[in-house]
Amino acid sequence: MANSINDSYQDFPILDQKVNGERLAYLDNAATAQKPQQVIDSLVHFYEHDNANVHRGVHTLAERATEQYEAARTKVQHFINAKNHNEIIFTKGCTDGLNLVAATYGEQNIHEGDEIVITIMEHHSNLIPWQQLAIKKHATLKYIELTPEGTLDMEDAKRKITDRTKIVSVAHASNVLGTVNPLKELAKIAHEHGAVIVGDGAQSVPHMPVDVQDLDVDFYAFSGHKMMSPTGIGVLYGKADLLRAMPPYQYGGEMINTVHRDETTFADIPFKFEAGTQNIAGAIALGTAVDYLEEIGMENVEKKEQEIVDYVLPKLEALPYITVYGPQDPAQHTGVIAFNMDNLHPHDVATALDAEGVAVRAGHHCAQPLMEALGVSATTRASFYFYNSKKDADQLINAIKATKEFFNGGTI
Amino acid sequence: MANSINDSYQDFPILDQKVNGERLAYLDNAATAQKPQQVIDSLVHFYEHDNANVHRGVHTLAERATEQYEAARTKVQHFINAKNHNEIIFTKGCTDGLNLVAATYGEQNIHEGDEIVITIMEHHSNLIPWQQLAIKKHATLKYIELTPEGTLDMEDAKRKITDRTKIVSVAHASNVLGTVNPLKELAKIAHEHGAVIVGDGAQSVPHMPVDVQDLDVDFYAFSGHKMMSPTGIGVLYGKADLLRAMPPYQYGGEMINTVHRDETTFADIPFKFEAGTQNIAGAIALGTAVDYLEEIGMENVEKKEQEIVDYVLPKLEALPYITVYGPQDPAQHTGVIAFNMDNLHPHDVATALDAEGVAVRAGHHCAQPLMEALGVSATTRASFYFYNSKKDADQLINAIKATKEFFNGGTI
Amino acid sequence: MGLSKLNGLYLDVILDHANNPRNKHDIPNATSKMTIHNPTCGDTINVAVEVEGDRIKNIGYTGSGCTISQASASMMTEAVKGKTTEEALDMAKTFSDMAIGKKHSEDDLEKLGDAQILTSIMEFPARIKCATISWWALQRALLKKDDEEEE
Amino acid sequence: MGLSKLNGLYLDVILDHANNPRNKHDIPNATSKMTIHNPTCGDTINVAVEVEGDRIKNIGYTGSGCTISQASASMMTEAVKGKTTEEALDMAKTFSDMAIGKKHSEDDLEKLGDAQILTSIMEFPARIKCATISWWALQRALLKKDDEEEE
Ligand SMILES: Cc1ncc(COP(=O)(O)O)c(C=O)c1O
Ligand SMILES: Cc1ncc(COP(=O)(O)O)c(C=O)c1O
Repeated sequence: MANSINDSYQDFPILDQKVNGERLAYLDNAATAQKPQQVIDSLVHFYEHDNANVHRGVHTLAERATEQYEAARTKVQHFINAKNHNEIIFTKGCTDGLNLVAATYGEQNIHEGDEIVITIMEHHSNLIPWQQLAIKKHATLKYIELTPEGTLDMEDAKRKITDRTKIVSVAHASNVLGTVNPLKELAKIAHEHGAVIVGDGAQSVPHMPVDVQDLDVDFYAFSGHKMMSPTGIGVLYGKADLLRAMPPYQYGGEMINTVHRDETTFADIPFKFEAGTQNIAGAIALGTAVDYLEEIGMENVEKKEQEIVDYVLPKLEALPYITVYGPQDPAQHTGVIAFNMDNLHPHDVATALDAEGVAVRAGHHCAQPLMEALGVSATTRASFYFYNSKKDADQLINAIKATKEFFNGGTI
Repeated sequence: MANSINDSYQDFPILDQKVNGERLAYLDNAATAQKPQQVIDSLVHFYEHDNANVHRGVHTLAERATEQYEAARTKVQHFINAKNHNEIIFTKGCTDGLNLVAATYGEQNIHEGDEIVITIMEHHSNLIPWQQLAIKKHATLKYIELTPEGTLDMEDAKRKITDRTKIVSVAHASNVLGTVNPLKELAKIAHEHGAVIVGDGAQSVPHMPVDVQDLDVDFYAFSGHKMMSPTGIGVLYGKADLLRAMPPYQYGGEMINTVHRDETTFADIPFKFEAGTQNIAGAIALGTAVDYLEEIGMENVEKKEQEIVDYVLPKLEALPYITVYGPQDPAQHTGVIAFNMDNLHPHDVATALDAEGVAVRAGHHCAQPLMEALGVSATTRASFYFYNSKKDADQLINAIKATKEFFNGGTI
Repeated sequence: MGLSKLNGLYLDVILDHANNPRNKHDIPNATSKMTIHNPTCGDTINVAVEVEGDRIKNIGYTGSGCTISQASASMMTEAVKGKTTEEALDMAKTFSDMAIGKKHSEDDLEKLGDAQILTSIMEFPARIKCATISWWALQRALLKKDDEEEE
Repeated sequence: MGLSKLNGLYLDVILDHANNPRNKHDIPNATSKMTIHNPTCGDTINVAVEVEGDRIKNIGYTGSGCTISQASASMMTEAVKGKTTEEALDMAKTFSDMAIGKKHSEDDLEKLGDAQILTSIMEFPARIKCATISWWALQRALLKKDDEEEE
């Protein structure tokens, strides 16, 4: 492992390459994070020494695999401070976890006339499941709106969450605006009205200390791949009593107690929600990523990202042709920065930045209702992780200036 | 790659180890297969050079990742001879794919009084989804029974599949009995009655040539991890017109066309069924496993496994204290062999074999109704793959003999 | 390399079409319309054609999008106006074939007029969709059955 | 190593209990019963206890399973018969703690009687469940509330 957080980029082999002849500045971390050597090695080690299916096996490899898989569960438990390891369900990713809650808890508890409250800044993965559930159940879907500063309007939250509200589901951190939502406060409001609260941790768990007991969320979902783990693994946290009362989501191997021709009894949590062969190696490698993050310390990850934002955001805002969305104050801004350049289309901006080695994303970022609310059809988004440096920030700023110059001939 | 199928074990680093001081004979391939160096390298290469999220990205890494991900889809398409690449949906595994069909096509098309027909040899993953659907919809679940020889009773199939039948779902190959079911014939019968047929390919796709158009199945699901790919990736094949008519399974990023506050339109297939970030590296590595299998040739895989069965099954059947389940004729038997040893419990057998370096599985193999039909509570199962050899077979036979001797003191 | 790589993409003629789009307006007497979304970026293109006999008498497009999609739409409308629907469909096929890397004869390419210049898009795989979306909308508009829903 | 590794597991006393199980029968006057499935293997264990005052007057088990689970159930019934429920729960805790690797005092272990020999199971992690399932059933039977469903 690197000596300090400032040379942590050395742990990431992919960062040491040129694209289009230029040094790679990977600033698409909100889409997916890169993987340190340790995580890659963890996968390789598993497949070269211990690969077997878990739980069902008596033989040595099966036992090793089972032990490592369950150890990963315990690591995740401690990482987000869940009360019990059986509250940690391995999923395919954040989307899978949110759909699980909507299709089980939601299906069971939402009835005609009930309300589901989300925010206008939700990612489609935390929006469409609730929207479709509301349509199906003749329930009402309500959106908490933004303040003019681009943060969540908590006054509006208090108006929207009522005694008819059964579920509140909110992104802990926005994947566009760079805001962190007051999830603990929202949980309190939701609970006062007898609703449960679901946290979408996709953009928070990788970037800041998260304590699900302190937040007092009922469910909390996130993805491994955004926190340096392999693709295809994620986590759903749920309070044990809620999980126990829910029907299973998928049916298959491992999640049963007994199966007869016409009836099945289901296993206890977490297994009830882990039907079929899981992403075993992915879960184990997620455990390795958790080890890596804990070694650095989540406070340090957060601090390092804040330093970069403090450095780059004012530079960006100083460019007269740049509009930054979300809070303008660096202290209120995570490493996710969405912006537009005059009337140049974000796709053209991203192609130009890529030519300069800078990887950013352009589009609606799976948040079309938010785009509508912001009055744009798309934005360019640069998103930083702790292994990025001021050098990456400088490269972004310089590439933006060069892009401006390149397109100056056209007035697009 | 190894020179011939007979030294293919050299491609599998995990096989070169001792457990409990003995050479490892890995005979738990029906649970999960081992991974060749090529597949492991494919994962490492992706994470060290090309890792990015797919589709949404304009930058170079995103483009590379997208291209490789879609190339993997095309490889799978050709591997099972689907008509179009958009009929290949990446899933988490076979269980995920079967649940998808039950929760979308099943949910939409099964009504009170309808019949769903499965077989008594189904894995829980192809049993409980249909059982629970039938319970929910007040439909009838019917089981096709076995012949005394341990094969599917086709006369019974013709009786059970009627004009009320809407869905027939059948394992292409059994994970316990080692039988291959006449899926093409069953598809014909199902279609004559206006039903769709779902094939569970978990134990067939890794082991024999499969042509979904020739079989004329409507849906077909299988897992990557049983065919040497990483855990957490699988495939659902579906005929395009059926897939198009089905509602989505999960909601989230990537599977949409437009999203508004109160309404969403969905993308075309296959994306409609791939919500959220998929197991990108897993899919790409599955493509590599397909390359590997095609290089060997599926006919050769099948032939090699048949050779091992021809060799080991008679030896096993010759032991007076061994009962083999399923067909006794090697020609009718895949590389999956379930057996019991007198009144020694399978768990004790598996522990003893493990002490001799032989990895087998003991239990109900996620097929409790089949166990009930066979009149046992559990069996021991040895399952071979093409990289196994007669040496592994000999080690199994010798370990069984030693186990018999070891427990001879007890009369258990 | 850097931005110089882009010189082959953002050619003067492309920038000209993007800045001064041709036929960017609705068609009052349209016989067929098609709206297509590019879900990658949220962009939308609406193509409206007025077919008389077997000939495209008038064509226009509206919508928003990047330089490439706007320029491509503009070039497309110029290229097919006055052509028979069959000719237009051939051109659309040539264009989308090129976009997936299939080769076509010089003759076929010539027929595309200005639009052939967008074959430079092949170097930028992530942007191919931007260039093809308007041709795709044209194709769908011309092939649309009367009872088909607009997307 | 091979099968010799198993000598520490399949000790004579264990094989004896498996072959000649003690208390393997139903209890007519049971005050509490509990059935537990081991979903790994499909095995089932039913434990029935007759508690009088605070003491386990009688205990029996039925069900099928492997050598280890049968021997463990047999040893468990011998170990707790005549003990107070509190003592029995303590013993169950000692046993299941050991199974997850927690240490206990020599004194605690002594109390388990024959059953302590099954601590050799720690070397065979895949079989720990087989050894603990009957202790777990005992625990659940003793702690069961009257209205709780049998599993
Ligand atoms: C016949 C059969 N069907 C379905 C499955 C389920 O596969 P998975 O656990 O990979 O989802 C298996 C494997 O266990 C199987 O053998
Ligand atoms: C806020 C937020 N929620 C949910 C998701 C969905 O995550 P995944 O695509 O890994 O399922 C994302 C990532 O795209 C996100 O940024």
